[in-house]
Amino acid sequence: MRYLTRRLGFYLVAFWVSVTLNFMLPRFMPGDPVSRMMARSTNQLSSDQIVQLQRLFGLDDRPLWQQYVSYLDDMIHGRMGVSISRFPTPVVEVIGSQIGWTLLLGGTSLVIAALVGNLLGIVAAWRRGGWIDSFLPPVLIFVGSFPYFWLAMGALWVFGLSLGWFPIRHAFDDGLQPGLSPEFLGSVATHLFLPALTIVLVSIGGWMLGMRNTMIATNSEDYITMAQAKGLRPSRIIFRYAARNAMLPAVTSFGMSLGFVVGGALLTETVFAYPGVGYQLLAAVQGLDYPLMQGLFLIITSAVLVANFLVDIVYVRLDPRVRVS
Amino acid sequence: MSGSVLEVRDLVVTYTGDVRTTTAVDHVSFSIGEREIFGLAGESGCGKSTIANAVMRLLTYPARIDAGSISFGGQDVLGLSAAELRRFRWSQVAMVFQSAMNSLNPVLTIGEQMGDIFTEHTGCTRRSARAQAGELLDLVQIDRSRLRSYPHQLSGGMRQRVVIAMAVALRPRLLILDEPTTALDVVVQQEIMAQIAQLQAELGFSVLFITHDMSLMVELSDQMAVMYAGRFVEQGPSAALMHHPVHPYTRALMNAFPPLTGPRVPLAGLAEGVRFRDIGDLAEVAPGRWAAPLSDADRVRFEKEMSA
Amino acid sequence: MTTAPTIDGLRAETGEDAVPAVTRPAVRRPNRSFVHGLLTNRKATFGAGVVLLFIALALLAPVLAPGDPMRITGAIGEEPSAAHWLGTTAKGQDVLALTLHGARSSLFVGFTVGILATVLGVGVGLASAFFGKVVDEVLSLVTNVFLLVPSLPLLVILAAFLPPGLTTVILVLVLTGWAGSARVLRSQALSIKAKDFVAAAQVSGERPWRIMVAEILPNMASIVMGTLLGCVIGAIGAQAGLEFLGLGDISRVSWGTNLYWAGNEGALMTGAWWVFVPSGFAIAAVAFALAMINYAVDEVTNPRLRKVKHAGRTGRREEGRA
Amino acid sequence: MNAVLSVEGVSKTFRGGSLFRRTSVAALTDVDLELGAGEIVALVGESGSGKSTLARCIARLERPDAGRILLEGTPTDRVAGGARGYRSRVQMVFQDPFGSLNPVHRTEHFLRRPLEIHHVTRGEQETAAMLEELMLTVGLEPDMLHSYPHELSGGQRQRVAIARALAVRPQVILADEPTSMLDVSVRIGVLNLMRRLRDEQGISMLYITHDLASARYLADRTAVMFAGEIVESGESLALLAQPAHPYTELLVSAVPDPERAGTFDPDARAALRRRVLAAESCPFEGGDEACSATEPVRHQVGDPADRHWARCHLYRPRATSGANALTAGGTDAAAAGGVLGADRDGVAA
Amino acid sequence: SGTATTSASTPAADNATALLTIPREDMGTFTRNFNPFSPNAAPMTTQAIHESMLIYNPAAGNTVPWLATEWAASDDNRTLTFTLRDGVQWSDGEPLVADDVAYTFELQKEIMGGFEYLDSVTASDAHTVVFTFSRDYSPALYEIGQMPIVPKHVWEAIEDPAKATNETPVGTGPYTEITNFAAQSFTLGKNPHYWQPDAQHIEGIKMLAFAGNDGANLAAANGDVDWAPQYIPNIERTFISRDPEHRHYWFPPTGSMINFMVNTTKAPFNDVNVRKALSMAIDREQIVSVGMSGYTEPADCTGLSGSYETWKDASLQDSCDWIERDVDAANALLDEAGYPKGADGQRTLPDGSPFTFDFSVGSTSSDWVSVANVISQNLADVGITMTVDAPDWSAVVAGYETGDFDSGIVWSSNDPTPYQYYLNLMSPTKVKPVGEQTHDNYGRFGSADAQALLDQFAATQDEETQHEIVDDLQALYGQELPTIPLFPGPEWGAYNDSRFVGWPTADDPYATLGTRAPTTVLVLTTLEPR
Ligand SMILES: Nc1ncnc2c1ncn2[C@@H]1O[C@H](COP(=O)(O)OP(=O)(O)OP(=O)(O)O)[C@@H](O)[C@H]1O
Ligand SMILES: Nc1ncnc2c1ncn2[C@@H]1O[C@H](COP(=O)(O)OP(=O)(O)OP(=O)(O)O)[C@@H](O)[C@H]1O
Ligand SMILES: [Mg+2]
Ligand SMILES: [Mg+2]
Repeated sequence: MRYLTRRLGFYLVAFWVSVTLNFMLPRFMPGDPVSRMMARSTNQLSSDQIVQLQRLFGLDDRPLWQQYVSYLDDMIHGRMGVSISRFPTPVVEVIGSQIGWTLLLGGTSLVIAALVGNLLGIVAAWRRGGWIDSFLPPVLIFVGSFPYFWLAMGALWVFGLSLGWFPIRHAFDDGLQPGLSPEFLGSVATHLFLPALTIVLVSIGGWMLGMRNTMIATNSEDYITMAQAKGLRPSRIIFRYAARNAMLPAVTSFGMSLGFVVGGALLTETVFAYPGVGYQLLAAVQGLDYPLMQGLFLIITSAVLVANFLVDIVYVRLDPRVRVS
Repeated sequence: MSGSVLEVRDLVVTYTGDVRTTTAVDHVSFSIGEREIFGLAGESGCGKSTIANAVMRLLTYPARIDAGSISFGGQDVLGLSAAELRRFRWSQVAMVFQSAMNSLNPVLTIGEQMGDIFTEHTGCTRRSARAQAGELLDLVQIDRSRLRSYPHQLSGGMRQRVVIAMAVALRPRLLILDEPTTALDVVVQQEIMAQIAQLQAELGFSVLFITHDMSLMVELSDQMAVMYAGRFVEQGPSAALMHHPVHPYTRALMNAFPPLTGPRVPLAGLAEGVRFRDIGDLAEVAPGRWAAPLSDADRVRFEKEMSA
Repeated sequence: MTTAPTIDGLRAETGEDAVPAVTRPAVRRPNRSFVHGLLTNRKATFGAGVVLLFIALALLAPVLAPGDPMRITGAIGEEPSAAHWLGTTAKGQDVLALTLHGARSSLFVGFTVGILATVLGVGVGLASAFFGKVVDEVLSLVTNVFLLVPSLPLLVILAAFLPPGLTTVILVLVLTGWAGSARVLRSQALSIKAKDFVAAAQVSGERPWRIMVAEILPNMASIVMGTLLGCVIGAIGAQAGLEFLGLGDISRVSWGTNLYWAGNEGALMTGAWWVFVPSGFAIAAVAFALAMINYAVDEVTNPRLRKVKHAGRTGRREEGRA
Repeated sequence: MNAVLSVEGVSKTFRGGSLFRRTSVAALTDVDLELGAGEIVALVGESGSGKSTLARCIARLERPDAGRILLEGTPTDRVAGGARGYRSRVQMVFQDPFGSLNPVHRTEHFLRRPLEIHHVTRGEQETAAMLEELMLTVGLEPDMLHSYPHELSGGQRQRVAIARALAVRPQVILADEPTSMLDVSVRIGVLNLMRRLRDEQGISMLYITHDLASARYLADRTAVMFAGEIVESGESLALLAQPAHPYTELLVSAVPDPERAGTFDPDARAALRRRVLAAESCPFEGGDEACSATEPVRHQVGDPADRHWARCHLYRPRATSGANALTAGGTDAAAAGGVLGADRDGVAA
Repeated sequence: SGTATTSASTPAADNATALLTIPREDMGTFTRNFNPFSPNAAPMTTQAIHESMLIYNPAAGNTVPWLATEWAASDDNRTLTFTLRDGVQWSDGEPLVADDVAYTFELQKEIMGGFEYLDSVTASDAHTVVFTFSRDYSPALYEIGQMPIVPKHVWEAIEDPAKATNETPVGTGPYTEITNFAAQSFTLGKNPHYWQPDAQHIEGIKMLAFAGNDGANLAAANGDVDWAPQYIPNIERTFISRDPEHRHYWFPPTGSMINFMVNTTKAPFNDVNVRKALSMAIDREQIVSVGMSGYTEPADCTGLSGSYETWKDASLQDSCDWIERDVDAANALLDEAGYPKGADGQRTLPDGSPFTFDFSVGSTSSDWVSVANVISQNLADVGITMTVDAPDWSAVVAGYETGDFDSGIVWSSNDPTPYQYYLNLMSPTKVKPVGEQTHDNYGRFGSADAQALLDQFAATQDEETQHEIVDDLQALYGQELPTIPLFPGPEWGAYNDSRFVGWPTADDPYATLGTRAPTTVLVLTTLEPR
């Protein structure tokens, strides 16, 4: 428990640092959201309209420290304000409408990549020199070497456009009413396939190699030899003895990745026109939409911290040794 | 000695490396009788653990058994199929590893690890496996509540006792002890050895006891062999070896342990960098006493040394 | 074979071949064999070959494709031909020239970021491990915070807010990339610091900085190399990603901007694969080559990871029988 | 004999953890120890009893919390030349020859660096000669100067480590279990080397070990350490012949002895162990008046010439009470004793 | 995939119920905000839902009466009276009344400001609205006329109209009913009370969200959308060639004029000869073909875009010497003006410093970055070094606004009359000193002559007089060259008529093909299922 309290303390500090960073960054940028908006659209606004807009958006001209104090206050109370680039929609609503898709896409691909990757890693380590061990790693490394967006665009082009096997945009068929109907769920699944597949393809190699290497290290541990000597079944040795231990580093990276899922898959969202917070953040940054940017950053940071904290808790369950240290 | 439990004949084990291939065990033969404690001594890396692993058939790449036979109670160990091997292990031969500290899985409780043996070999329920594991702990005088402990919560001595308890779980006919106490304190070491002696008296298994501590070995074992660079250099009853070592290496070993009583006498041990080469096959020098003849070059050197 | 003086009664026989044939398997190999191991590793030589080839191409780009690569030298969207080996873009620029010149920026950014991030990581890791206490607490905190700060969003924010250009890209990538290596290097340095040879050097009277540089650092060679390669791969990919999103400096030529323009000009939709493929492949080739070297580094330092020659069908524990 | 090195009332507690969690291990409590010129003192005790910590304090690798360490009467931190000056006079040899030689350097580096740092030699020629001499002193071939540690055997490595310590011509060498990682057959050679160095160069040594037999073989005096305290000390032969403190007795009885093959009595050993541990865990409940004092006192044992003393609440002169006629302090269950003992020896594990 | 998949063989019945599918390339997601006063309202808010009194069609240069049937200015030019159409109903069944119009302007001034020249807006009866002006301002007709009108009875009840999201809008437009709303698409259904029910040929409109051109283009190429109002690279190949029979595009040059803008407060750009020389040095043909994929045409001497076709002085159009690329002339002019070329081919300013300057452009505008690169290459030919600096737009705009820049690229105003265009380009009233923020005249060129002409323009309603004034302004522009015109921005527009027919074309320019323009509603009410 002490261990966890300590971690918690660390996370609080980390949280503070990130939100402060998040506060500082946009404020050092030249320009303001309104001229930003102007630069991007051909709609001409007259000068007084611009001033009016600035007033409307509630752009702050108080001293920085006062802004900082009220920023922290808002942050603690979960008040995220109103988005500027989507004025007058509240930030919570903007994020709320996207985050589900982000979690779906990121979560699915992470879980699949981690699961399959780790399983492959286990198999490769167990059957050293087998075809999975000698053939897959270089292939996966090679696939993973391509720039992600490049692969994604290629996949979209080939499977979406040329072959027409998969939808080429969005999270479900346009016009469907979200709900639990099989039609909607099926549509969600088919739309998810290609984006998730590309993410899985580029990330699976890392999981596999990581697991393989720790498994190989674990396999030479004495307790594996002992388990072998005990005459245990291979499956039991692999999973109960070797994988249980080799899993520990993977759990940590899984936790990290899980947190980062909330950050969205910006490139995927862009290429597949998939909804999600990644694009939202980019748009917020480009539109100088501080409230939205800060809201997103807050959510992402919190998610990362919470995910890490969860991993700490899981870790304590999985590895009895950290309970004392 | 009534009939032998383990018969090892002309065993050759090699390790294939990147640049060279090491013969870790080179034409080694020995047998262990019922209820016998057979000691195996020798310097680090001479191949002791390799023999033990060969008997358990635990050798993996890059190790290869190149020649020889191992028969256990008349059964050809090297010919066992995977399934037979699983049944053979632990129920016939069990082993306490060199680093018992590390031979327990850190993320499973002692109870789970002990229980695994029963569920695997006797197919009993987890519940009864747990009960049997409890009995085993009684045997080595550890509180049953420790079944729920993880290895790191136990001291080195306790872990070692747990491993010993596990080793005798299925009442094997042969117990291999690979330096079971080197990592432990003298005091604990003594207790562990006492424990083993006691269990052997109760359960009547044979022991292959590996160590490089000659004092300990002579104190415990009936027969012993001294190994050097993959070869046996001397073999015979422990006391005889102790008092009348034949091979210079045995002599050096025996000479390496200062006594706790009597006057301080200078000891020599084995000089740094001294190597024996071309060790011949064992020859019977007296009834039940075997020793490897020195090669001519070695003899010349050592005799000169001794006379100097 | 030479004869050494008598020591403690027995005459020793020494010399190279007198070194015991049997030594503990767990002995750490020194650097020399690390380098040797790499040189003889097929993956490493392949990787190094490819990387060197690209570096050579990058350096020679002004010679191989003289002039401004952005210049319009051909017709619009020409297929590969003798005049334009890799065809032309939708603007009529020579794709080969763009790809060659693109290597300069991409490799420069990749290696600069890799080196800077690794140097920072090594510095922080070593300082943290060596000075311990408050220094360690503070540095670890900073490191961990940087690890937790979501890097892609930060990358996006920073890239958008700083004036574009290589410096910004490098700065941003270093800023978001050093922490991972610092953590790895710190734990490595900590474990090395706990070794007796560090205490022994202290007892010999070595100064702290010398212990760090001459005693600890050389032992981290492989892991430093590993993080370096990892950082380079990450940086090349991240730069391409940033530029693809238009967050880089699109008025400069690099593989990332080439792809950005390819997308922008609808290379895929017009079927102009020759615009889209070369830069993507170049990135993949370099990243793959670097990954292969990294793989080799792992294998060399950890012999267990090396290729197994005789694989058994029956399972991991394999019996060798004559 | 006047002391080269004296340790006076040194205590050391390790505080671990961070802001949120504090742990502390009392590794040394009020330790006194003297090392005479040209004397070899053995420090024995079970794992985790604080032997290495004491050596590291003396080597200034750790800073004691209390007490003083004097080199020829000067506190360590006031020795001329500062830390380097001190280190040119006090050197240390570590337990693990595999760990104490940096695998990336050649033998030459290990010997040359101390020479350079402490300006022992001037000029390349003198240095080269010195390197050779050092190698010969520890019984190694000078061509091994060009070998990497992994090319040497354990014993050879430990000799290099000793040569490194010798390079600065120290007055004191602290040897922390220098032979425990070596092959049995070469251990004795290293011990012999140490003795020779003492005889020929008059170097004082603190020899840390848990092998009583080797302590007896090498050391003039032996000090027994238990749970951070020195509980008994005296001339080696006398001390081992007639251990006064129950813990020493336990240690002695645990040493395997081929001479008593087959006479192993586990029950007697277990009883003894229980007694020691029980007593130690409850130092003020001995039931004896002598023990009501808050400070355990030193009792002199046997012939004063042996400088043999024991410090324990439970010590009683043999003459009056026979062989350690002590009652077990609190527990009688075998299991409990085992657990207790095991937990203690597990500290370092 | 999508329900909008089309092919030539789709039965007519399907087309009748099909939704007109339109992509929106600059919104990755939609938010349900149909507030016409909001700068971020969902697409179609001011096209399909809210209508204005009149519509100016830049493609043909005509004005279409819409909610108003007629309008008239008073003789003193200080009042403007609109007569509303009879029988127009809001989508909730309430009738459109003059009060709605008056209220709309009240709200507009309150929320967004502007219309500072309006003294009052009064509903003199249910169908007549009278606007009175505080000063002469003839362009007001279009500003007022194209204002989307909101229902007073609905908006009155809204507490903070500025922050309202107007989730179920009430409008007079043809498609006002939000039948489905999701973040990446929404559909608009027919207004049950539309005032021209026989113009509601199509069943409804479906908007699709895309985070960038690529996605939208893919959808267009794939035939998933009927209308593609975004930039499509190599449109012949990527779009048309997939179904040449049904796919067409029309890019009339009716957008804003795109100018190579120089900071006229700075040397050497304060020298008109330099501006002219720069203009002569650049190759507009190449700029148009490289930067704009040949989708538009080079600017002419009037500096007016295609939307002012009727205003252009034909005699002037090709008569100037600075519009065609002429490297020799440019060199000569520069030599003469005192910017000598050194031995290295690099020109210097009169003070001896090298003739180099920066060109600031937002990094996200890839087409303009290309333009900049071409300009840079062109200028190198006359010995001028121009460095393209492409940071984020906000940094660029910040520089423009405070006058802290050398040169850049901006679009001009594009209103129904050229008044605003010249006002922002040449009026001294719009010139702010360097360091002070301005939102319109970045180049900071001011001319008293121009101001005088502009004042005259504002004071007259007479079209002929206005044309004469604009002719003079064009001449003045040609002499002073306040900015360097590059090309008129094309209005992107491509369509797929396999499901819907009746699209505006060059032959029938009843509207442009824009989906964000006032004319969009004209298209929506013209299209019919095939
Ligand atoms: N996996 C391996 N690969 C290559 N060589 C090996 C391997 N394992 C052991 N060896 C070599 O085989 C020889 C015998 O090793 P073994 O472990 O049997 O020695 P040992 O007598 O048990 O030594 P110790 O007393 O140190 O345990 C040694 O020379 C060792 O270096
Ligand atoms: N750096 C440290 N931090 C915390 N505790 C420590 C540290 N070093 C030693 N200790 C603790 O101090 C006690 C004494 O350790 P020390 O290493 O001195 O024992 P030792 O007698 O040398 O044991 P061994 O025979 O195993 O070498 C142990 O309980 C150990 O766990
Ligand atoms: Mg072994
Ligand atoms: Mg120690």
